[in-house]
Amino acid sequence: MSVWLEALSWLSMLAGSLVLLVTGLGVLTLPEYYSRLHATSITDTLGAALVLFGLAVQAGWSLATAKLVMVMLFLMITGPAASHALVKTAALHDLSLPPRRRQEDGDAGAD
Amino acid sequence: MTLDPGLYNYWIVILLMMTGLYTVISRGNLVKKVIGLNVFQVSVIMFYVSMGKVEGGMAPILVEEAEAVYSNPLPSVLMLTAIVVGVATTAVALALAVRIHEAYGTLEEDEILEKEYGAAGPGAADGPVDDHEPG
Amino acid sequence: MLALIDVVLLAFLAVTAVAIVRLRDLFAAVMVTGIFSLLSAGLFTVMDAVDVAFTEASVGAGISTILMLATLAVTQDVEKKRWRRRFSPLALGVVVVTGAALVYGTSDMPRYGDPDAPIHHYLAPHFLEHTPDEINEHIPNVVTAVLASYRGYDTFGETTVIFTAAVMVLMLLGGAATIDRRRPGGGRMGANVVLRASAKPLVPLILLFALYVQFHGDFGPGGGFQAGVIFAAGLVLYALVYGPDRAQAIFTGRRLEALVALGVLIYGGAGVAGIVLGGEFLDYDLLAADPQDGQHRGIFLVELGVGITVAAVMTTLFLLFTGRGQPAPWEDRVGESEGTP
Amino acid sequence: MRLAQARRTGRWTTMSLADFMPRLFGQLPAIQVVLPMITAPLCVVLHRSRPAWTVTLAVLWTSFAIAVAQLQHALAYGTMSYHVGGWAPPIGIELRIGPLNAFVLVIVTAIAAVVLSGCRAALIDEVPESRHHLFFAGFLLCLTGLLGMTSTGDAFNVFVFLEISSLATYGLVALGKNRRALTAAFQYLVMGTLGGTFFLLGLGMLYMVTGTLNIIDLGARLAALDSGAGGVNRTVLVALACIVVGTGIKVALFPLHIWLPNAYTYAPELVTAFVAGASTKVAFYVMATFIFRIFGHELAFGRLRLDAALLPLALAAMFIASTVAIFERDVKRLLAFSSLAQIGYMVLGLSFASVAGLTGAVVHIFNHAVIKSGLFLAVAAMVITTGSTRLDALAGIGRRMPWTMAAFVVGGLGLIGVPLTTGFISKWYLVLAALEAGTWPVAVLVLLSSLLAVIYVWRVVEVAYFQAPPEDAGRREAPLGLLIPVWVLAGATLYFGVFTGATAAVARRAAELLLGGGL
Repeated sequence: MSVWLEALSWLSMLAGSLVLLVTGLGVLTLPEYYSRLHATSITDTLGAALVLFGLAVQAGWSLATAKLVMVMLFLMITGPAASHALVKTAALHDLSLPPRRRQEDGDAGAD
Repeated sequence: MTLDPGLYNYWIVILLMMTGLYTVISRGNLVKKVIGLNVFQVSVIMFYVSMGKVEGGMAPILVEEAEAVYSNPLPSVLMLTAIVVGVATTAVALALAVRIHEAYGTLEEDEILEKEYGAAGPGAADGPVDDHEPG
Repeated sequence: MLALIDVVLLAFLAVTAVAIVRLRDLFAAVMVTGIFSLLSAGLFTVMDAVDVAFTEASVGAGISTILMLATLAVTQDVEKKRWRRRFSPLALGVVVVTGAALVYGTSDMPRYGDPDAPIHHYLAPHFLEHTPDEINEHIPNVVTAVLASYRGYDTFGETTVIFTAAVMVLMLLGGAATIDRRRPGGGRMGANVVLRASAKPLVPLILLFALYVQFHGDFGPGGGFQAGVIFAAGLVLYALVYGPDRAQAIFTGRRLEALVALGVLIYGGAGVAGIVLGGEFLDYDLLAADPQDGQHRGIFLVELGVGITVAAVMTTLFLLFTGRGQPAPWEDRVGESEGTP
Repeated sequence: MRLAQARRTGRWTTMSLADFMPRLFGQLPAIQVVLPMITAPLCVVLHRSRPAWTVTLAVLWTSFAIAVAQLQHALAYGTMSYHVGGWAPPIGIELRIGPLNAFVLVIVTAIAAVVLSGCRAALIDEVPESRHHLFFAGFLLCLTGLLGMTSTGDAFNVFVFLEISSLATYGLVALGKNRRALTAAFQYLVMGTLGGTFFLLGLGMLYMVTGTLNIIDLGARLAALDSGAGGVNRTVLVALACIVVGTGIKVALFPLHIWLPNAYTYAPELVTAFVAGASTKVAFYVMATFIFRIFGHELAFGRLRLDAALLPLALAAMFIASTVAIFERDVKRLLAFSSLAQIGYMVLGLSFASVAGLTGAVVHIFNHAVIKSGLFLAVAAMVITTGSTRLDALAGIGRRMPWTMAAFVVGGLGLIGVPLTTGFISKWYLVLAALEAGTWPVAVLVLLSSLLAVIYVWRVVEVAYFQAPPEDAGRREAPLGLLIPVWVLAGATLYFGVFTGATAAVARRAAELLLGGGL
């Protein structure tokens, strides 16, 4: 494998790991449900895709790559759908923004 | 008694086992007990799988190389069975929990005892009271 | 490198285990249990037990979690606060003593990964060396060979265990629910267009993958049990998105019961065939003119039986648990199918 | 290693009946377990109550016949080994039928067949008709598990079948009418699963140091492993502890018994009659097999001093449980605590680790199974008439149901250990063993605990015969379908108490085999 491909693969995997780390931090630090979902939804799309791409480059043209591509496709369909379902369910159950934030919004509206 | 640091895997597995056991004994919530049982069982599975590992070995799927070192297949076989036993037990336990919740309206052990025996506790048990028909 | 992954996974496992004990929100505890199972599946892969890892991932992180969530949906999802019970000295005492005894027991154990441990020198070499000539040279997965042939009787027992669970849950939850506890918002998933659109292509793909796992088990990790669980997962997804009613229109209670029994009967039949043909129970050598073909055929049949039973049982369990919140659709279905000759 | 080549030569030749019979006979160990195992799914498919019941009953009596045939064979020709799948042990799984487990098989199948014969009369009230087929399937599965545990020669296989029978029992217990049956079943499930998992853990440690799972092979390799080093292998020691705790929960050994009273009390009477007669007995058999065949008498009792742990527990069970039984106000609960005490006798016999002690324990497996199942079946009959198991509801039952109550009294006398009932010989051997071991206080304690049994049995008798029945209650004997099984068991209690030769001889043979390293 050429050095360039090797570098590409490692870069991709490292970037993916970074995204995963950041999204993990995001879930911990962001204040409420909807904004946390922003963080998590990136995990299974961008983060996973970058890592899988890196692995696929490592594997070269083989059966493993085909399987990795399948996994990626699967995640691309299920991840966003799951995020969507979560938001939709939250909305159906009238989960609103936390009180403090809403009050500020309300104040702003009153002005 | 000397403890070889090469046994660390088993120690952590024992720690996990004991966490499961502690959950089962100390928690009064029935679902929590089931979770504890699960953790306990998975840890025992981990114990078996740990002993099957051979350093530098690979999964026991035969390849063409003559020099290949394989890990032990037998613990894997046994543990496949154990996992199935685990999920079967979980299913029955949860079914019981659902029925208990329907009969008592709670999953908490002490609330069930209170509803059944009153404040006096289980010591005041009399004979069966036929007040509940199976669904 | 592997040792590092091993240590990191073990540390994660310890953290999740502690979280499981401490979490009072049962929903969260169940999800963390799923994570615990997934992490252990990762650990099993590191320890070369790929079949176990596959099963643990599909069962522990998949079906068990779904069953627990279904239970929470029809019961309660928060553990009640009881301060006096939060810490139990008695339980801690029992656990510490037991743990200390077990650690004492480890002191005479062979080191982790030790290639000289007794278990690697007694039965295992026989399985590894003789699977190609005693079973079939085209079955490189030794775990499948041992599971289905050398220890086929255990696996028949395992199939019966899962069958027993189905019979017991049917007995417990098959009747009408005593109270209607249907939650608001439940079952409204079906109205979600995005979910329907994304699930539609996935369900057939999942079922296809299940078949691949079923028939590829001889060559790589997989087999009847994993395949059955994945097949059931496809059906569960269908039932979740399109509503249990539509799933039950295809799989009525009576049909599922028959399928649950069918798998066990296939397995038992393959075993009894051995007796009828003049050998022992579960002797596959006699199922074909050539013993190797016979072994292959036997393993195929047996895995098929396991797959059918497991898929049917898992689907049954899911429908029973989720059907519990509604006024007894199960009993009605059984009644209907009984009524029509 | 394989016999396949030799076997295959005569493969397609037509077999004459003379060839066929011995071959069929050789297959009996597998058929014994597989028959109920395959009938269970058939019951589910049949789906209707009556056909399912007919098939189940036919299978149960066939199983009993097979078990008797196997016992005769084992007594005449010694232990028989069956290689499942044609794989010779320790590579494959072996079924091993010797005098001891053939005896246990006979007990279990007999109890199952007799209990289920009387079942339809009592079952109608207990379980809705639409789920009868599931009940029969569950019953067969429970039996399958017990038979599998008893007949296998592979340690891990014991675990698999243990779980089959346990799972089936949890479900069957939960069928009780009272909602407490559900909590009792749950408690049983939690404890049973912990027991099973500890058993599995102990087994893992044994496997780890020996590399094998076959019971005989384990025993041989453990002995070889141990002879070299001076000290006891610590892993083996902890494995023994795990296995004793694991099986101890299933046996309901004294401090691990808390699941038993509730489970027996709130389960449907038929289930209690079967479980009380069969389950704990098989668990006890497993415990004894593991202790004597794997660890060996010399290691377990000579160096690990297991008797020092078991003897006090057995005595505590005998006295505490009997005392509690005296104060119970529910007849099922009373009998449940009496079971705990009787289990104490069996463990006591085990802890002597002598021929007399083990003979007493094995004979008591048989005796207690017959007596307790009979008593619980009699209670099932009473419930049909009175609708309750509380002692005060049984007032004057001796006059209302004279036959049933007479059978109950026979069983009660057996529990006490009156001469000419089966209970007598087991106590005789236990006292003998205690005197042999030079611990005469234990012998005295055995006799004293029998006095406690007199008191709790008398309490039921007093209520039944010396209290007036309720005003409106007429004489209403149990249906014949139930009365016959009750009297079969009561008759057995008397018959085997008078003609003690057969059971005692089998038990003695089994005890000698266990102590002799067990081949």
